[in-house]
Amino acid sequence: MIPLQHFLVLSGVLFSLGIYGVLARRHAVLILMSVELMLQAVNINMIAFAVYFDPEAFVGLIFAIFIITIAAAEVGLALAIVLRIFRNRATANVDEVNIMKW
Amino acid sequence: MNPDWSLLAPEYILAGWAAMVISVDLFFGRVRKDYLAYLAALGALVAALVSLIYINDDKPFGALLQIDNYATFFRVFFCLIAFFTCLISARFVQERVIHAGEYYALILVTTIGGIYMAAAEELLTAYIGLELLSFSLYVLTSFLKFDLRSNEGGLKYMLLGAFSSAILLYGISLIYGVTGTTNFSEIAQALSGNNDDLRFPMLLGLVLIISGLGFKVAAVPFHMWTPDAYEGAPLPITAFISAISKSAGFALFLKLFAEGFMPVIDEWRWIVAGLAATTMVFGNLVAIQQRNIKRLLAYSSIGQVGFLMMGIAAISPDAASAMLLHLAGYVISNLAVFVAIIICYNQTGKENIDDFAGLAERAPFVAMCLGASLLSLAGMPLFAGFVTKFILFQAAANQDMLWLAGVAVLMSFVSLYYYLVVIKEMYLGQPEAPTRFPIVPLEYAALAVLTAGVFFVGLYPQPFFDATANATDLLFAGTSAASVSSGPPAP
Amino acid sequence: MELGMEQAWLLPAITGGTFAFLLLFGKYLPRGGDFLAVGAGVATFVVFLFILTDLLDVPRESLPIGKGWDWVSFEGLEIRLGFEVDEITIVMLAVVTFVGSLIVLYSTGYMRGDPRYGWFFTVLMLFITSMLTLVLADNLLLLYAAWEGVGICSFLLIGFWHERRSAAEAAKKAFITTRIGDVGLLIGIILFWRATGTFDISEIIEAAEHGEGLLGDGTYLTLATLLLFAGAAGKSAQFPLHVWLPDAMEGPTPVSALIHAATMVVAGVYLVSRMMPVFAAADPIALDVVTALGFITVFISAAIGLVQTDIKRVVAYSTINSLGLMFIALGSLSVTAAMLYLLTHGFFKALLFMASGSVIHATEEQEVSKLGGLIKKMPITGWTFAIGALAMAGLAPLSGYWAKDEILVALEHEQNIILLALASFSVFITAIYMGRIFYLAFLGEPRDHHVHDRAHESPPVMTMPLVVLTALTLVSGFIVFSGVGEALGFDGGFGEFVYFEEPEVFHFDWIIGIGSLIAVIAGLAAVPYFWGGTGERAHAVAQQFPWAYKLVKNKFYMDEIYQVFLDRVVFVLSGILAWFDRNVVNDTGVDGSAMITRLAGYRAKFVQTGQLPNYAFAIAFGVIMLAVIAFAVEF
Amino acid sequence: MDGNPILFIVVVLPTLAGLIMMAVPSPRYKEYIRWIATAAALPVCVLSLILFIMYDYEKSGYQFDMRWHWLSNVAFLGENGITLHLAMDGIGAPLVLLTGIVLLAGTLISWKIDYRNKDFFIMYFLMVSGVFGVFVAQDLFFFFFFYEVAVIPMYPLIAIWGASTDFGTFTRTKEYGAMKLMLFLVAGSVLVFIAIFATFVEAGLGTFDLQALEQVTYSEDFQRVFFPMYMLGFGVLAGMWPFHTWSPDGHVAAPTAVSMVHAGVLMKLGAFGILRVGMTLMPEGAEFWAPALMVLGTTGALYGAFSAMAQRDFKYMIGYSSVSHMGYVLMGLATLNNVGINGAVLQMFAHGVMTALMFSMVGAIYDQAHLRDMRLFEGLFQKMPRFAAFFTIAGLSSLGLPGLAGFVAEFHIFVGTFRTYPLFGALGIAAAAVTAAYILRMLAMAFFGPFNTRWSDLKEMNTFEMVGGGMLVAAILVMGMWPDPFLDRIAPSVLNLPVIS
Repeated sequence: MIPLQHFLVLSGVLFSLGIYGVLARRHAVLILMSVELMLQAVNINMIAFAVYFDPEAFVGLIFAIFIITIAAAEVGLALAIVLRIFRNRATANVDEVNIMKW
Repeated sequence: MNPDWSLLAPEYILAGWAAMVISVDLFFGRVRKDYLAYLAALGALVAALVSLIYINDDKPFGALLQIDNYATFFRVFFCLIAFFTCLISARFVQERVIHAGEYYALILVTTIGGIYMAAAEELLTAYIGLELLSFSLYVLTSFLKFDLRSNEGGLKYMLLGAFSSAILLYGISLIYGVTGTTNFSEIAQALSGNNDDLRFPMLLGLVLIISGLGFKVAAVPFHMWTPDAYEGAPLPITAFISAISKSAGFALFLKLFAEGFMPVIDEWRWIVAGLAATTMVFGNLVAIQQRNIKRLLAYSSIGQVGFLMMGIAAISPDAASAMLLHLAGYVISNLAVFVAIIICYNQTGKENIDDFAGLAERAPFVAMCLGASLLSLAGMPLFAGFVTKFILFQAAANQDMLWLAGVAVLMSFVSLYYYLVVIKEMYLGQPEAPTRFPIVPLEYAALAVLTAGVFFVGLYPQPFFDATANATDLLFAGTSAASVSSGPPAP
Repeated sequence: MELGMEQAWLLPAITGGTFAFLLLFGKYLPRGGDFLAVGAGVATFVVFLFILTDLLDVPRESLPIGKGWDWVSFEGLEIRLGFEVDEITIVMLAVVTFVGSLIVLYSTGYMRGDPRYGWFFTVLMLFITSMLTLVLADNLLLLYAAWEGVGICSFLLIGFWHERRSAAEAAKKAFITTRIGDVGLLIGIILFWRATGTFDISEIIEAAEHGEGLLGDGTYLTLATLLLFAGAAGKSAQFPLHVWLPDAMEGPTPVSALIHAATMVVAGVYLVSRMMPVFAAADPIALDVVTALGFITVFISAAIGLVQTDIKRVVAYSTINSLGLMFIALGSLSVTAAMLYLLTHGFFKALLFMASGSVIHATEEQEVSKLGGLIKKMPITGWTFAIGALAMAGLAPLSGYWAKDEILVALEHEQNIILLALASFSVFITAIYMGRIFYLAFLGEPRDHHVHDRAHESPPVMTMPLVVLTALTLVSGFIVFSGVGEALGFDGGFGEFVYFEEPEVFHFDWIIGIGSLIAVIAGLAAVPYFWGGTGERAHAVAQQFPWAYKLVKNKFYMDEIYQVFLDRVVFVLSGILAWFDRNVVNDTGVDGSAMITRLAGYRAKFVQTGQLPNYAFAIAFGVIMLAVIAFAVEF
Repeated sequence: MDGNPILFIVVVLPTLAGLIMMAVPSPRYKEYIRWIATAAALPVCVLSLILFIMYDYEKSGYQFDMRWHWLSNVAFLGENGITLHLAMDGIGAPLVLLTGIVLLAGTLISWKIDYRNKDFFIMYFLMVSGVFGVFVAQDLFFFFFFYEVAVIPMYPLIAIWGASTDFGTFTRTKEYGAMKLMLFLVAGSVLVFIAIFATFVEAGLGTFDLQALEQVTYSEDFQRVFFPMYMLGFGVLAGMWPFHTWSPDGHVAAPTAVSMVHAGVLMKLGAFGILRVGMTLMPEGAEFWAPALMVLGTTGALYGAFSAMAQRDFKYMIGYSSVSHMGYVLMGLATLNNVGINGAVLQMFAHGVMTALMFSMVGAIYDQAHLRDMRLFEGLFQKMPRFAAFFTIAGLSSLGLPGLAGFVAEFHIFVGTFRTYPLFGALGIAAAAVTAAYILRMLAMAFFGPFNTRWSDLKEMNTFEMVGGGMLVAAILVMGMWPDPFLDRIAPSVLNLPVIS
């Protein structure tokens, strides 16, 4: 069996990549994708923990399913808002969306 | 064992009422839009009344929710917030928003999310409640389709919310990994065992969870979305966010940390205390420089978050009930402020502080209520803020957090300045037009009720304090509460 | 009811009641209620006579006798409202009640027609009340209260014609200058209280004599004593606090006569006399200071008196001169001499003031350069003035001569010959300037005919007191003789009645007596020589020593020095403080801290860039910081 | 609620009057408002006098006790957690009387206020309620509650009805004065709040009741740390140097009645707080810090007097003289002996009435002349003799003339100070001499001298001002001549202070 550490490292890397994406990307959709990456990292964690520590109850698995569902909803919602922005301002670059500051 | 479905009656009512509001809007398109507001408000009120049935119950819903006084408190609390939000939205929505049905339905749905956050007994339910609340608020924030600010506020809120909930989830996953469970009390049991080798993931998990929840309650430096979302959102929604998002965040924060993480209190206490101090200092300082009333209130609410977080840093039955008391006082005052602002905004369409010049001439009653509520936020006596802050700070001081209480008092003093600036504009500024505002009975009534509440809490807080004390009674039952608090001292 | 020393409180009560009545209802009374004031004055004199009789009946050892009530009393502090009489008091009482009554009477003539006629008598009553309280007080605190009371009355009366800027300024100057002395007095009183726990004069004296407690500490006692003397020096216009008295002549003349000649200004002398045992118990330096200041005052005032041309001011300087002499006497432990001089001075100085007041009343002029030859027009005034002036100069057998003689004798006993010589020289100068002022005002040719034509004799209500006082000036000196004293019902001469430690039986010292008489006559003789005709000789002398003349003419520049001190030190200091307060404490300290807070907010708000990536970065940064804190706390 | 409700009535009556006024339609019935205000102030004043008289000084201690359990048996609060516990002792009695007198005088003098007079009186009465409350509150929470209730209305009162002044080299707007005053007073309370929290924790009784907290012996280190917080915190309100600048600027901006209450009564709250809370709870801390308090007090007395000498504006001069006189109060407190503290309490009353009188007189002239620069006035005695007489009496009391209130108080303070710190006593007396200098300068400048015909339109005070001022004059005279009734009440209560024994 693959040691738990491998999963954790993978998820940690994925999570960090996600964070990097959120920080580095300028396009709203790409940021959203990076967030998805972070959520997947969480899923990996959840499933790995569930399998290793909690084989009977599998709360982690259910959690993962919920996360996937919610992430999907989230993307839908976010895209709607991004679309609105794009419609109104012809850009989806987040650094150009800064009417409100200070 | 089948769960007792009857325990969720208020949520059914809210959800059903939301569906009804949408249907009414859909099928009776001609109906006046403000009727929808009253309808939704009625739903919230009914839910609040129904929630009262569960007073002094202590029943689990499966292993997911716990319907106890804590949940009941927040049910009533959130429903009333929704009630007032719906009421004060009436004119605003009628004049500036399309799709009124969805608007009110979303408010009701948000309330359900908030209630689940407060009632949750385990992390998954809490997370779902949190996302329910957040998603609805994202939509509501960007509800003004053609308003660039609304779009922008929604986008920022949404993206950052997603980012931070990912962080929160990662933290949850770590805690799950460390303890093997998501149930609060089981987490506590697992953590109270000696497990030194799991220190690192546990700490990381704690930090991530605090960060995620910190985002929800807008603690510095996770607060960045707050001013922009507040400014961008439709005014009643700003009021709603400031009230429900914070309260629900704190409901979860308090419950999770009191029930789940109590055994490792030494690990996170200083983190939260530091966060609290940073938050109150930053929020209040920046608020001084604001010119837009919504941004001002955003920063002032950040400052208030700092005070509330003291309650968590000084966690104990006393501090918890004091925190809820302050939360209630704060929300009432804040809602009153927003109602007054909405009344003005409906009249003038402006939201800068200088636009309030001469309000005392144009609408003396509104000015008086706004002044009273602002002073309440500043913590002046006769109003709610004084007694609630006093109790909260004292509770913190009781837990060896005198320094934090000191910072809080100082910052509370700083906050007085910017509230006074608003009052100064209202009473000393020259109105741009000498006309009086027309009296809108419903809005004035809402304002009067909330202001009366501000005075009531300020002058006779015993019933409120009893309620919050009852609500938090059971939180600490499972853990070794005695080790943290001395309880009420023997007379 | 037997009227005696125990009823001494009646004296201030009578005048105090009159004051209150006049204050409240005076304006509804005919003539502003002046008859009430006169009545009260006479009544006090009558009561005084009863008290005197009573005093003569009791053995000396039982003095002082009086009565008091608790005024303030709680654990830690007891203040009594007590009135008592002893032999020093009775002398003062004689002056106050007798001269006071005469002056009230005189004022009804002098003040006639003044728009604030009633107010004058009201304040006069308050003054007499305060003065009587001061004299009768059995404790230092009540004395201090009355002391300030007479001060404020003096302020009000000097500034009676407050429309005149100069009067207002003089009133202010008088009050503030004496107040400087009063700071010392109050500190001294409290120092005595600190040492003995009481304000009672007899008890303090006893404690000082036995050196009880802190008073056993010589330095402490001397310091406290000197501070008392500071108060006395302020009130009695001793150098360097004498500057207010000449200016005080801005007030109506009856005020000058009563307050600034007969009564208030001698309060300092009275205080020192009463506290003489304390002064004696203190380090000799205390009495040396008294003597030294007395001498300085005497010479300064005599020199200035020589060149003044305002008739009232000359009299004022002569008052300062006399006060100096009294302190010289006290410095030599001779209470007898001081009190005798005080008594006779009360008569002849009041006489001088009232006579010059009569002149001013008649001519509306007080510059001697415009007077002259008045004696023909105003014979009564002229002759009474002459007698007063001669008494002041010390011509035998007028009262002034005997009193001055006592002082010189005391000096000879206690001090050295140099001081005696100096004192005799001062007698000479006094004679010169007293002679001069009389000569210039009443003799010779009228200098201003306009004024001369206007002059007329004053009404009887004014001349009558002059005559009475003249009579007293003529005879009062004889009470030094045992025979006279016994005839009046006393134990003996004045020295056997009022004394410190040992009764002093009068015996005439021929050398001093004749010597001083020669000095007086020489001085008087010099007057026609220098000021006769147009006064060229005097001018010549002045031109011979221009710097000295200038110095004296400008009153030794004392006023200027004070003015510079005020302008350059006090006002500059207060200006600096006010500036400091506004700019440093307030604008920098207070507004500055507000500014820093606002600035912090201003800086911090730019964290909010409006850029979403920055927001996200903040969150990430926050997570990392929290993690760092968490691990730092943990490990 | 149990006990004697009379104190509660005194505290609440002014607010109640404010509520009644709220019901009067404002612009049309200004006259009614005035009458209601007077009708409310009069009974309150009479009640305060009755309280003063009825206070049984032979029994001494706290009297007219009243308790209402306000917040109890929740969280950390025990049986008496927070009670509306009102009681008055001999120290409070004269101060309550003072408040009553100043309230009535201020109401009468505000008779001519026309602009929004309803709002003015509502705020004014609210403030007075707070002041009364502080003097009788026996619960730390309510002490502070009332303290801030007294402070809040100051802002609108000054900012709306005040006056801005241009002094040539600098200006002071009413907004600035109001904001500074408000912030300063609340800033002072920051320290006090912290100290209260600490005291509650240290006592561990679960109650804020002062009389219960008094029974606790706090450790010496604790007292040394927290007494200065009380001292400085309350000191701000007492105009303690160097935290005094709010006071002159606030006065310059404030309307007459507010200046009267502010200088006359409000500043006393600070000194009263040091005495009632700081010194009562922490006698050892007080002992340790007394020299510092003495230095600050004496500095204030001298500094205030010298600063006053440089002022040309009536209100600035009185403002700084208040700083100076409050310095005496602090000196009296710092003596920690019976005589000095008695003197401090006496001085609170004496300064209260005389400064109120001075401000009311300045107001009387300012309302007509719209100027307060004393250089511009001359010979007012001829035009307005009564006005000038009142002003003079206040001034003479302030410079410590025997027979007037100021002397009695200052004398006690000096005597007390000499017992412990002779040098500072001497400095204090010197400050009194400086006071004489600037007061007389002012009198000579503005009231004496030839009459300046520029002011020939000025009228004598109106009846209301005369009655108001007359009451204050009477108070000055009574206390100056017959301080016994005051000392009878104050002295036993002072003797009970732990810091004395």
